[in-house]
Amino acid sequence: MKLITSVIKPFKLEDVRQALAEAGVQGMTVTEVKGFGRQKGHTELYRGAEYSVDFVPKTKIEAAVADELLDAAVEAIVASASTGSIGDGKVFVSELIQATRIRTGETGDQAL
Amino acid sequence: MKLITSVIKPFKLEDVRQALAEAGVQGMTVTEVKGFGRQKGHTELYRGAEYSVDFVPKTKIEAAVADELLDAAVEAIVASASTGSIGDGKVFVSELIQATRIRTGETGDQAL
Amino acid sequence: MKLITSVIKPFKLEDVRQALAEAGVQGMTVTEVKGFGRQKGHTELYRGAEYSVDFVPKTKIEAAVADELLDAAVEAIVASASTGSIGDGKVFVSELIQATRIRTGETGDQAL
Amino acid sequence: MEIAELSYALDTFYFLVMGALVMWMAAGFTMLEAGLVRAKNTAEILTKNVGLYSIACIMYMLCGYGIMYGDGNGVIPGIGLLTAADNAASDVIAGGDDAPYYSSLSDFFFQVVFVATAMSIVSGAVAERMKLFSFFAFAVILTGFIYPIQGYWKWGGGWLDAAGFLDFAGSGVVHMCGGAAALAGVLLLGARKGKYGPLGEVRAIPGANLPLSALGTLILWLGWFGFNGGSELMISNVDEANAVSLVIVNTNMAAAGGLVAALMTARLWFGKADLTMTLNGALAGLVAITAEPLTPSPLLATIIGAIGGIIVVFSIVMLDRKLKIDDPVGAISVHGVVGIWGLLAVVLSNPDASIGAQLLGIVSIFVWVFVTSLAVWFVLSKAMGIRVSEEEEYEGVDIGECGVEAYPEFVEVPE
Amino acid sequence: MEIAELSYALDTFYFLVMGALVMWMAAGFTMLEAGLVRAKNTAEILTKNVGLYSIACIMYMLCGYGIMYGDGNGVIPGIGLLTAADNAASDVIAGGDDAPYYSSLSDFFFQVVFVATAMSIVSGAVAERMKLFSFFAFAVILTGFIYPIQGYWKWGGGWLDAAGFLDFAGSGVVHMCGGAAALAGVLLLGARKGKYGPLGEVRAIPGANLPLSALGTLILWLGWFGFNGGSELMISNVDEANAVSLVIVNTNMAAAGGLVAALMTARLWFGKADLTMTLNGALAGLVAITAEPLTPSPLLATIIGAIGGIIVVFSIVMLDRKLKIDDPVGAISVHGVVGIWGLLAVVLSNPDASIGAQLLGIVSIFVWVFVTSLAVWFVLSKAMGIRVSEEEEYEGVDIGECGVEAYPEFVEVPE
Amino acid sequence: MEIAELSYALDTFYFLVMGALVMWMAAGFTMLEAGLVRAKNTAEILTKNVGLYSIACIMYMLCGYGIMYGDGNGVIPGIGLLTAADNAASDVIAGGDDAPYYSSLSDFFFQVVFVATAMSIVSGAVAERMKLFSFFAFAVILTGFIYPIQGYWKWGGGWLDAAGFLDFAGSGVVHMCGGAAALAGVLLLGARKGKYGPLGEVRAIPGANLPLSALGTLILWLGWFGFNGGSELMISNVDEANAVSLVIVNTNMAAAGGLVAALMTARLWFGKADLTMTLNGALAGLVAITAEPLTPSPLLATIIGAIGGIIVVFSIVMLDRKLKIDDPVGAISVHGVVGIWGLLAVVLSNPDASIGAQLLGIVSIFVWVFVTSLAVWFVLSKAMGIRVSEEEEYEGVDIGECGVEAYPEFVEVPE
Ligand SMILES: Nc1ncnc2c1ncn2[C@@H]1O[C@H](COP(=O)(O)OP(=O)(O)O)[C@@H](O)[C@H]1O
Ligand SMILES: Nc1ncnc2c1ncn2[C@@H]1O[C@H](COP(=O)(O)OP(=O)(O)O)[C@@H](O)[C@H]1O
Ligand SMILES: Nc1ncnc2c1ncn2[C@@H]1O[C@H](COP(=O)(O)OP(=O)(O)O)[C@@H](O)[C@H]1O
Repeated sequence: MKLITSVIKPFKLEDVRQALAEAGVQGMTVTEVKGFGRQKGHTELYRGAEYSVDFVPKTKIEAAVADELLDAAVEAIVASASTGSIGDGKVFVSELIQATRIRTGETGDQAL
Repeated sequence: MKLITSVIKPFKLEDVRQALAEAGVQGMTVTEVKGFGRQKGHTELYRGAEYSVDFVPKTKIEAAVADELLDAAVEAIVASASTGSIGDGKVFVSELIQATRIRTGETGDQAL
Repeated sequence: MKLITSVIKPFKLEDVRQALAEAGVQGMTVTEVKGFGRQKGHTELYRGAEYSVDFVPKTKIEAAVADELLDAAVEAIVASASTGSIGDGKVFVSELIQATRIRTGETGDQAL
Repeated sequence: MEIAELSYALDTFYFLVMGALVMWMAAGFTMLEAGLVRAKNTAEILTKNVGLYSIACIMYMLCGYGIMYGDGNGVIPGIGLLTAADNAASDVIAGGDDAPYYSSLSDFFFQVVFVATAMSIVSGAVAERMKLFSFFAFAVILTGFIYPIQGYWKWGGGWLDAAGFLDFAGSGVVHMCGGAAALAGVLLLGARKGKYGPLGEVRAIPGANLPLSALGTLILWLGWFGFNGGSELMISNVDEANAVSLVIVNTNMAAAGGLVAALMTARLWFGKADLTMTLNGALAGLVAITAEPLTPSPLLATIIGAIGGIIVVFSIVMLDRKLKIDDPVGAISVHGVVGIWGLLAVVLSNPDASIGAQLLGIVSIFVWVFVTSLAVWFVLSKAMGIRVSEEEEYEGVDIGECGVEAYPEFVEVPE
Repeated sequence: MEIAELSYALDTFYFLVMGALVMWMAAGFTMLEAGLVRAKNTAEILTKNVGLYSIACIMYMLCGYGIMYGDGNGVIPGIGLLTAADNAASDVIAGGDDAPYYSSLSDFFFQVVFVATAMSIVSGAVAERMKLFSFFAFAVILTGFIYPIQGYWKWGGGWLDAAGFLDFAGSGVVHMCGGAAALAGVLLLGARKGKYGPLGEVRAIPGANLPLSALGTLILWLGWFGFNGGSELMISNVDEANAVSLVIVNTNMAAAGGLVAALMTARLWFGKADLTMTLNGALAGLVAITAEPLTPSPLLATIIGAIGGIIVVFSIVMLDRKLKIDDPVGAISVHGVVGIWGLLAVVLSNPDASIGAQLLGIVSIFVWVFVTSLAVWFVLSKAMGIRVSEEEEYEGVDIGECGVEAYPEFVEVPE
Repeated sequence: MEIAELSYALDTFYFLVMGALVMWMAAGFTMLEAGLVRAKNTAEILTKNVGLYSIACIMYMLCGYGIMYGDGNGVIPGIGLLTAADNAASDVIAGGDDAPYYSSLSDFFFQVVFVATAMSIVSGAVAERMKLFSFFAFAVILTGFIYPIQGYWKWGGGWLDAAGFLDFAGSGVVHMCGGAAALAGVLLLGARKGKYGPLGEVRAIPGANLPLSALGTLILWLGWFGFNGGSELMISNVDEANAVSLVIVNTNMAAAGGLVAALMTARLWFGKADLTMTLNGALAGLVAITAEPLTPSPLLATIIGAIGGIIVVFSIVMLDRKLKIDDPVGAISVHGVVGIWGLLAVVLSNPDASIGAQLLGIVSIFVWVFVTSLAVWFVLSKAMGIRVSEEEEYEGVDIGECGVEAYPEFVEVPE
């Protein structure tokens, strides 16, 4: 099993979620995060003083998938999250040794 | 060392934390997340318009543990987080190459 | 590639971010988390009733780096995040199988 | 000391206190609307509300008051700047039918807060997507010209007054006026992005801070005692004092009736006691009784308000579901639709009212305000644009228009 | 013009202004309570507060006012619906000892906001776990019957008044009454889930939005000038004007004294200046002075308030730690316990007061309200249930009862 | 019935109503400041505001009022405790030039809320870093001594009054006084951690809850009708009634002018309509007109306010960027700098004013308040410290000083 961790623009969450579901991914966990990267934050004036927001709001999606689903899932994310502009985000993949569904105790691919 | 990442129902956090402590896990990091999976969100009416909350609030617990603690820790989570109803969550395990305690610079199992 | 996950004291974020940038890390993703560990929360009285805050606010930084950058990055974090007092946090490292930049589809070290 | 002077002082003081209560309604609208928009659009709606109140005061001083209460020929009004001149003590003491019985500057104060009320109605309906300065430009025209002209027709002693149209404190002149201007704006502006799905699904966009909306409603409720209570224009003898008391009692009862009726309607229809509808119900009760708070008994006032509370729930849902008119705070329903109900309800208790004159008033005011507003909104949309860019709408108008966030520490990611 | 008419107008106007200030207290309770509950229960407490105010107005119009000030035999009151009839000018001008000197509708207005106050006290104590419509059902009974009957005994000229019981503006009739009804409800309802641990540990459940609570307290402080200041019932001559001034000064001083005393008590006891206790201290000072704001000097008023402020901190902690009575906003302590102190403190400055008559009043009002309330709560708990399900309590009553969240963008996960 | 009694009653009632409006300004400052600080310092600023109001009331009763309006020799004032004694009806009826025409307790009530206003100004400027009890200690001295002494010089009939210095409602005696005390505190205290970077960069620290600040501004606007309107001190004849009306109209217009001017200044200078500057603009307009709201025409009042609104934006930015004086809410600019403008602007419309006397007043009040305040702050900093520890500042003074969080569920990690 693999764990796909991807960081995307927040307003793409709905699209990515749908694309992943179509690719056969049944569950995922989403976190609101702050991103630092090539895309820079913006600068505002508050009472005449500069006020720069360095980070950019991003959304992190974690999805555990069976090995055979990996490529389709990554492609689905890339396709649905891309806007072509800087800051679109990343997809990282790492190995999962084990997965358990708490409710039933099932393990392995059945747990996903 | 292994990294245990588990997603649970928020109101089980206290129980799981205690179970992990009893199993010998000394530290953990907790994040509020949104879950998508078999358990669905709810639908409300706001000013007569439908208002569906698709995601379900979940809590993610990350704990790095020494290899020999792994099984006990996973079992502790499953036992304490289970309510038997849909949406109880998952436990994922992955390999950790290295761990360092920032304060002392200790590494490996001592760092946990 | 490696994924460095570190948990630090929130007010050290700015320092760590700068240290990582100097070490050559170009991007990172930051999450506000709650920590449980040796450092304990504090206890307050609210209307005469005890009110203990068990967890400690922490900040989690995730950065994917090329293998040759790993050691420098970990050292940078440890050096910049350390205050010498309990609760300074941890640095965990795990293997990354794959990384993709959503905007361009680039993979591997170029994607970081 | 002259008793006429003391009476003049009492009526003036009454006017000033009632006016202060109406001014307080500006805070009510501000809080009501700030609670019903999303966090990312909150600083802008605050700016709009405090800005429009100020603009209304300045425009009404410069020309609005002169238009509304100056010398006109019944249809075309006069014009003039407000000065510091006031009644001479000798005229007051001399007495007689035309003798002034309260300070004319206190009258200005009471009137100016009314025009601000009318404009406040507009800001909620166009929230979360309109350009700030286009809105202010519209405020200049509405408060300086559109409102005072129809105000002159009725309260300035113009042709609508002569035609027997009755509107005690402004269900029509103030509330329906505001509702009509808002409707024109919303029609040109269109709905908020994401409000209606591609297949016509209606989506809810919940407000970010409901305690503010509840506070706003209670502020408006309090302020309305001044709005209606002050519109009796005199308190200095037994009959007038009784009249003001009845007006205030009826105003309170109508609000209570409207609130309970809307609460029950929402509960029965949606299964839950929707707080935002409940609050709109209280306001609907208040709007409904405003056209005639003096002749109904307290029980009838409660019923008039309750009917307003039922109407408003249906109106909000119909506008949203059937007509796809996107009004984030329900202003068009509360002030426009229920304003019409209030004007018609005058015939229930006031023997001097005729359904014909009421309809005449409704149609004339609506047509005048709607058509002129539509024209102004249209010119503005060509000249400077009235809607922010799609991207700015997604990011929130707070950053785009005001450069500040309303709650920088509470929310991080625009929803 | 007749001077009697002008005097009538002034007293009526005074009544209306004071009544408007008391109505404003509804917003005070709403904000105070909304700030002291958790985010997930905020929309419901708002709905409760605006709903109970409306219900109180309607019930008091339908029968409460008739019961309280109608024709009774001293114990059993009369009954009747409020009409629009008011005093004739000729009766006023005729003068004489029984001549009316202010509009009776203004009196209704002043009285109706008092009954709403009593009911507001209940909503805070039962917050975060009671079913919305059971609460409303109780509001119907309390405001329509329980409150007016004991109100009749004292202010309607009934037997308690005849017995020499003194209660200027309602430390007993309003505040202790509300506190007793709240206590009965809380006893039947039980504590919020998680408030007391399995081993009897007391856990804090902090309120979500303290600025609202501070605002609510300041609103109540302002409104109280009307509550006590209006209870003098007349202002139109030198002695009455002086009396109203002293009442308002003393009201203000007692609040200040209560606040400082509670702040210091919390600081010395807990080591920190607990804001919520400080706010409760101001309210305690206000409740304490309400039974007699006219005879103390400003210095004595400050001290009476300060003692109230100390009592309230101890009372809140004792109820919580020893009696395990879970009152999220401290209403039972502020209004009930300190109300008793206020009634006893009358003897400190008023030579007409006797400790016996005060105790008689305290016991009779408490027993009447507590017993009847307990009965009503009990019937309701059998008929429709008074407590929400455990799951709904965990998720928050906002979604369960109102279908909306108060702060949808600020908090995501129920605590 | 005597007409003199009725007139006495009306003037007393007018005083009480205006005083209640000024008391309401305490809520205005509380909300304004609570919105402009960070979430982690909000409970403490609330505690400060309700605490200082209470302390001001108690100190003014104990000695402040006696100092300000007692028997002095023009420079050195008298002293005395407030009692419950008031004017005798016979003195009122007897008439004559010196006959009392309103209750002296109503006068106390009106005056006491002024001293609280002056102290409120300080709390915002020293927010987010000052120790709570050091602040309270300062409040005792300012409200009991520093303020009343200079108040005596002008309003108590002392030497500044004799010198022809004009200050109708307190641009100097109240607002500049507060601004000067705040400046002294801020200079000793230093800037908030992180406000100025190591290379002198100016960093913004945005306020956490702007709707509260907008509400606070509107509360202050309403309360100011009492502040200025009540300072006419009489309403009971035609000329006085006209005067009060003009004062209130001008107060409203100046605020509107200030708001629009600040909005436009911020828009042109920063490119965005900064809401917080806009709100400060309204307050600047109010401060500017306070020294003389009776002689300008409404148009001139608007202009005086507008100039205040422009000044305040420049002043805030200059203090921040050039002088590195860290004032989180802009209090020193709004009340101090614009207070001076208001005092100078008196000569624009009042023929009795001279620029020399105005300058004399400005300098004397500033020097007196600034020097004594600096001394008191200095003694406090040595005796108990005035600044919290670095760590407490990072964690937020709410936990450190009050042991509670203002928004425990909305924010988790101090910024
Ligand atoms: N090396 C990295 N490790 C972890 N997260 C990263 C890394 N680089 C970028 N990110 C995340 O991806 C987001 C987008 O990256 P950015 O460099 O701004 O643009 P792009 O994705 O177009 O290259 C960042 O805001 C950050 O959250
Ligand atoms: N494949 C997955 N990858 C990551 N997280 C998942 C995955 N599947 C489920 N989850 C997380 O687990 C939670 C519970 O899953 P769900 O399918 O609703 O019920 P159950 O745990 O009973 O199978 C989800 O809300 C989500 O946060
Ligand atoms: N085993 C662990 N797995 C995951 N996170 C941990 C673990 N141990 C500690 N942490 C995180 O590191 C933070 C600091 O740890 P703590 O034990 O308090 O102090 P120190 O870092 O000085 O050892 C914790 O608050 C928690 O967020």
